[in-house]
Amino acid sequence: MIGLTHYLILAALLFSIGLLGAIAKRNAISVFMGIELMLNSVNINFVAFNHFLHPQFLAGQAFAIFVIVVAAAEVSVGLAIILALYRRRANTGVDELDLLKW
Amino acid sequence: MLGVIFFYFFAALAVVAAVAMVVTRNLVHAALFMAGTFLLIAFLYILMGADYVGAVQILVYVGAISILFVFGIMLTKRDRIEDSNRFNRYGVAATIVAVLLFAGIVLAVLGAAFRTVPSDASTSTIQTIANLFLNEYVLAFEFAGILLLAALVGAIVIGQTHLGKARAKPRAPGAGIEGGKA
Amino acid sequence: MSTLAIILTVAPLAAYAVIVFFTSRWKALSAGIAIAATGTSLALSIWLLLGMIGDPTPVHVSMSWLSIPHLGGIRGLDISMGVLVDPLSSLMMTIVSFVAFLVMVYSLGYMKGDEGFSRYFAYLGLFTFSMLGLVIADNYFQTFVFWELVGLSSYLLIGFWRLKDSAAEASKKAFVTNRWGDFGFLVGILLLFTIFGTFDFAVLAKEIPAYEHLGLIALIAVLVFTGPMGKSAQVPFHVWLPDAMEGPTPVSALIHAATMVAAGVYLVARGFVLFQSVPQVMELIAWIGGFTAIFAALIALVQRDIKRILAYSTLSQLGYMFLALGAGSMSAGMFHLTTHAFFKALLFLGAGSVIHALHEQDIFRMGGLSKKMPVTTWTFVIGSLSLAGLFPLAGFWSKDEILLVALREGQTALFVIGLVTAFLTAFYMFRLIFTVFFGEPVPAEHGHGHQAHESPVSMTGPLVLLALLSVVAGLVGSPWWQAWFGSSFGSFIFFGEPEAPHLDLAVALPATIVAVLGIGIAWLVYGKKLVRHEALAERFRPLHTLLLNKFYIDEFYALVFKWVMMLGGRVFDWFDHRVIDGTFDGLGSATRTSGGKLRLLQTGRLQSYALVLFGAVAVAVVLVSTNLIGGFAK
Amino acid sequence: MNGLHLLPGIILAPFVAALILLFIPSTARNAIRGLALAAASCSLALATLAMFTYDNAAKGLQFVEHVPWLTTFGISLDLGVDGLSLPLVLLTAIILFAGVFVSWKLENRAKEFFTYTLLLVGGVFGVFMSTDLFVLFMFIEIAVIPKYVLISVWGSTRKDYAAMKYTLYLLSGSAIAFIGLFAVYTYVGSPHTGLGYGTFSLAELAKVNFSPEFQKWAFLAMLVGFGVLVPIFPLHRWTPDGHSAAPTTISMLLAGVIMKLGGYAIIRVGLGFFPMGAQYWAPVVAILAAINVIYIAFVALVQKDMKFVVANSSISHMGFVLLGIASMNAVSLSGAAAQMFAHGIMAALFFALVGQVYDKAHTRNIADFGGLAKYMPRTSAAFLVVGLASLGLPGLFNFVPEFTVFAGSIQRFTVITIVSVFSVVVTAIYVLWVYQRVFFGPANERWAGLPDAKGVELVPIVLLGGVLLVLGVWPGPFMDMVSGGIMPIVGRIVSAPMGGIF
Repeated sequence: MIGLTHYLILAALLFSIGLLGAIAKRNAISVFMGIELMLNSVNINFVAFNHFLHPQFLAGQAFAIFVIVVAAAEVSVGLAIILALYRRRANTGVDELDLLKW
Repeated sequence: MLGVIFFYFFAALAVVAAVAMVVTRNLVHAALFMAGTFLLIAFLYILMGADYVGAVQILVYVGAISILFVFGIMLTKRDRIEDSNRFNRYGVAATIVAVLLFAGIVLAVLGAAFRTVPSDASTSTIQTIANLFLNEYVLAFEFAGILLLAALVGAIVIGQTHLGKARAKPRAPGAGIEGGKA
Repeated sequence: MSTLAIILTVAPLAAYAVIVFFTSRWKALSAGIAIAATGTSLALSIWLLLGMIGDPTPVHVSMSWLSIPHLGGIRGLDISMGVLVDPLSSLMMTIVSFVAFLVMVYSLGYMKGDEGFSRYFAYLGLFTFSMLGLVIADNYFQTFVFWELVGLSSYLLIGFWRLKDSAAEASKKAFVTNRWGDFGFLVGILLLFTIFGTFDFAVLAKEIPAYEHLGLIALIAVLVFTGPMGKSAQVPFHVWLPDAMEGPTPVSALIHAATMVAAGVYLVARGFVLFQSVPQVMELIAWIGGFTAIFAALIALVQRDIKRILAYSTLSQLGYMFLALGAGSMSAGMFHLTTHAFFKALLFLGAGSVIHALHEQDIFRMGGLSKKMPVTTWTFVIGSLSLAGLFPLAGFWSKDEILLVALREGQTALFVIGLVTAFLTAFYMFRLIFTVFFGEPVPAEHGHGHQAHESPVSMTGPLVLLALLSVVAGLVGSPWWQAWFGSSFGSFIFFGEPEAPHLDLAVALPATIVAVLGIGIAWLVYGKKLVRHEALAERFRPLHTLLLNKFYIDEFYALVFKWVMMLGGRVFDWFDHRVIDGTFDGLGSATRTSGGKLRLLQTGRLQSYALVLFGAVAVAVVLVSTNLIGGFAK
Repeated sequence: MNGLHLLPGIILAPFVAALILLFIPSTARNAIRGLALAAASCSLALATLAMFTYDNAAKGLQFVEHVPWLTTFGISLDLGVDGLSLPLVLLTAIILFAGVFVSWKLENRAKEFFTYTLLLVGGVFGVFMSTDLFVLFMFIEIAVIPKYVLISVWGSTRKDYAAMKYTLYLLSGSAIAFIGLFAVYTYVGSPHTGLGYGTFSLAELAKVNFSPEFQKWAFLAMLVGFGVLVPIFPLHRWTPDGHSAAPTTISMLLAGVIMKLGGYAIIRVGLGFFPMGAQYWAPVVAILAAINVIYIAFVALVQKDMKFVVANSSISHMGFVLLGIASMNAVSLSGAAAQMFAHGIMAALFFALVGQVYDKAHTRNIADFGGLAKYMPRTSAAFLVVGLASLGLPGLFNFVPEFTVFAGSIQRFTVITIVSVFSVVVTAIYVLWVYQRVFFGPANERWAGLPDAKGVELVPIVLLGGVLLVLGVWPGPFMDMVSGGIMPIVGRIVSAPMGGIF
């Protein structure tokens, strides 16, 4: 039978993959994709915990929905930032954005 | 039994799609794999009885966000799209960190004893969630709305074309301290 | 009686305050105030002295000045300020106010026209106050307080001509040298307090003889004695006194001949029980006195500056007094102090008269003054004879007494030293007299003979008065006085048993002979000029040089000061700047440097931060989940 | 108990004046300094009144005020003074008053200057008056911080370095003292060891029996933390630079009161609550005190700048306070407490005079001077008075506490005390040497035009010099008050078991 552990491990795997994408990709959009994946894996956890530990009370699902809302907002603003950045520097490479160093 | 098969099927596909999203060198492909992953995750939600969350997942992530990403890619990338999604210098280190983190979480999860409660996944959750949103979480709900509005306005303002141009204009001499630094 | 003592002490202070704050603009008025105040002191102290002669019971009052209760096993501090009028203090305050009064009168003439005239009289008032306060003190603490104030007035007066480098230097030297002595004095009275819990002379006089740890008492006695050694300029603290002659001459007469330098003698007499309880300490005092006596007399032989000769003579005579005290006779020491105060003040004032006339201090650029300044000359001669100890002048009786004591106590070596010193004293005084007052006047282009004139009455008056006293003051300590009145100096001021004076020919005869011999040789060399003194100097060149340079002790001290004190300062300063500052500044720059290096971690690249962040999270998760540092897993 | 509410008046006067100053245009110089003077006068008048209305027979805390503040943490704005703190309050008021006159002619940003100065002084008042440990600490910080600005804006000679050095030293000290503070709070709050509820009230803390081991470390924290303020060797190096760089008024406050905060806090908190810990560290403190006294006196001997001499002499003199603290008996502690007052007055006057010379001659290099007594007789006389006070001449107040400290400490640390007494010689040498080279000797024509002290410049001289003289002649009542304030602390020490490191 599929239990909580399966879902948690799956979420962990997706989270790690998303993390790899967020850290190790050059393109800002790609970094964003990684972050979205991480958010999604968290959502899996929310739903899974909700489903397996407190099926009567759907707080976990509600939170997942909130996360989705926030993620949507974040993506819209983030992509706008990337666009603005691109206009200024004609590039979307994250590793060249180091004005805040030292 | 069917649930088990479905789970492994969707989970495996989701992992494969996720890995493909990270490793592919084409940004457009990555976006497609991402959409796929989101879709598979939506199925998993439904598998857990979270039908409403799954629906929202499909609507928002697969429908809206993925499209936004594709637009973003189209609006920014001008050179060769086949080589648009490369790893940076942290590839190896990030892999190690990711594996380590995964291992740690797996260890933690396996070491934990959860007191699971059996449940039937057949009933609809929409009504319960609606009650939650309009009663207990009404404040958060409203704030979420405001946040969305703010994000909308923010995205429009940031994304305006003339904003970038205005900032790019040279400043009047001696008009400020950052002027000389940038 | 105690009220009178307080009034007579405070009067000069009042004069000081009035002059400094109100009348310094009007010179004559300021001088008048000071003289009036001191005159009051003089009159009252004579009144007290007469009262004491009539009824020698000590009068002692005191009031609490500062008190801190004791708690736990520690002594509380209880300091009182008091007045002790007894024969010793009444005599001393008479001497002080008398000489101070005469010096002030004399200064009217001597300091005429000086721009600091009012300031001068103010300082004299301050000095007189401090000295009288020291005299009436009934405890060591009070003594120390006024001891320091006396040092201050001395500092101010030596440095009176403060724009002169040498005067400024001399005043500082005097104060600092005295401080070395005071350091010992202070530690001594602190230890006394630790043991006995009081500073009071009367209480200590009862308790010290009963105290069993003689070694500790000896230590304290020696420490306390360093105070008198400094103030009375005994070897090795003698270096300041000759330099102190930079002050106005009347000041030298008052402070550095008659009164302040005698304060050391007075203190030893006051605290006699402390010293007397340890024979070894008495021995030490006697030997220090004896050594200083002959040591200073030797230096005086070759000095050319008239005031310096007198200064070394003062040192020598102070040595005599300590010799007497150390030999165990308080009477003899105090007696010599008294007579010395008169004739040495006389000599200094006489020298001042000469300096006033000639504006010159080198005796070999003077000569033949006897015609032009008869009063000065003859009073000076009387003073010198008294100092040389010629019968029946004052100096004879007191010096005789000291030699007698030395012999009686079996200190033959000290007796011989005393005799030799007496010879040297006679010689150097008459060397001075024959050179300055007799012989032919030095030609005008070298000296100032043509300007020489007798000083005004305000100056000669005190000279005559002092000369008179230099002749007769010794009588109070003579066997004759004892015979006439049934009592004498020794039965008025004594420690233990009253001492009756007697004339021992075995002492008086040799003493007179060596004095006459000294005068004679001086006459042969400097009066008759049988031998040219330059030739003598040439003959004994190394010795002469050594003496002329005062045994090089000043140079030695200067060297020690430079190499020990200043070097110490420099080393510590270096330590402060290099080691301590170096350490803390080093910490600072280490922080700064490491910060400078560490900030390179701030690459500005978001992903490197994320990498480190999640790396840390991953490690933490692994650690927690494997229970490596404790966690929830079973 | 006294019904007069004097303390809030004393402490609020500078704070309120600082607040009002913010609303005065910076061009209104007369209004600015008039207001500062009014605040200073108000504090001085009230402090003097408190001094004379303090019931010396009843002793103990008087003029008590209680305002609950952060009751959750057991913190309240408790004010009160006893024989230990009241003289220091008066000292602060006197120096502020004199300091306002010293800066009377200041033109450069006078408004900000007086604002910061008043803020600082208000903090100092707070330290001396508060009977709540937390508030006491808080006021120390209030007093310390404005000084950074005051030195770095209005200072001279390496002012940036000095300001930074001062601030870092003092804040490091505070950090260490704060560790002690929180340790105490935790200890008291624990039901096993303390009262079971957290409090900072000094009266409540006095009920707690701190264990010997705890006392040992708590006292060390207080000693090191507040020792920086005193300053204690080897944490003293901020002093010469800080004093020399600060403008005159600030040097006066720095040497006059800021250094006293350390001594006061060590006595009040360190000795008051951790007598056993103090006993344990006493030999160390005594040795450091002797080093302070002698070592720094030697350092002062070779300084070339007048202000450095005076600054070093301040460290040397504060060594007597430490010696008194180390000896821990009624006599030595009364001496230490009185020495803080005496040295405060003396150092303030010293700096005021050096400042006068510097303002006119624009140099403090000793070698440049000579014969100033001819042109500045009043300044020179005042300089002599304060110099003599510094070398411990009887008749001026400084002698009394020094002697008292010696009389107390020689009963416990005989050899160390004797070594410290030797400073009377070294101090005499450097003070008189400086005096001789600056004021005596052939008059240097270069200074012929220098005006003598007159007008407002005489105020600090007369006020501070007068205090030194009056108390020097008649110290009895003052010392009674101080020893009355010390006695409860000594009582706690006496009832604690004896024993030191050695």
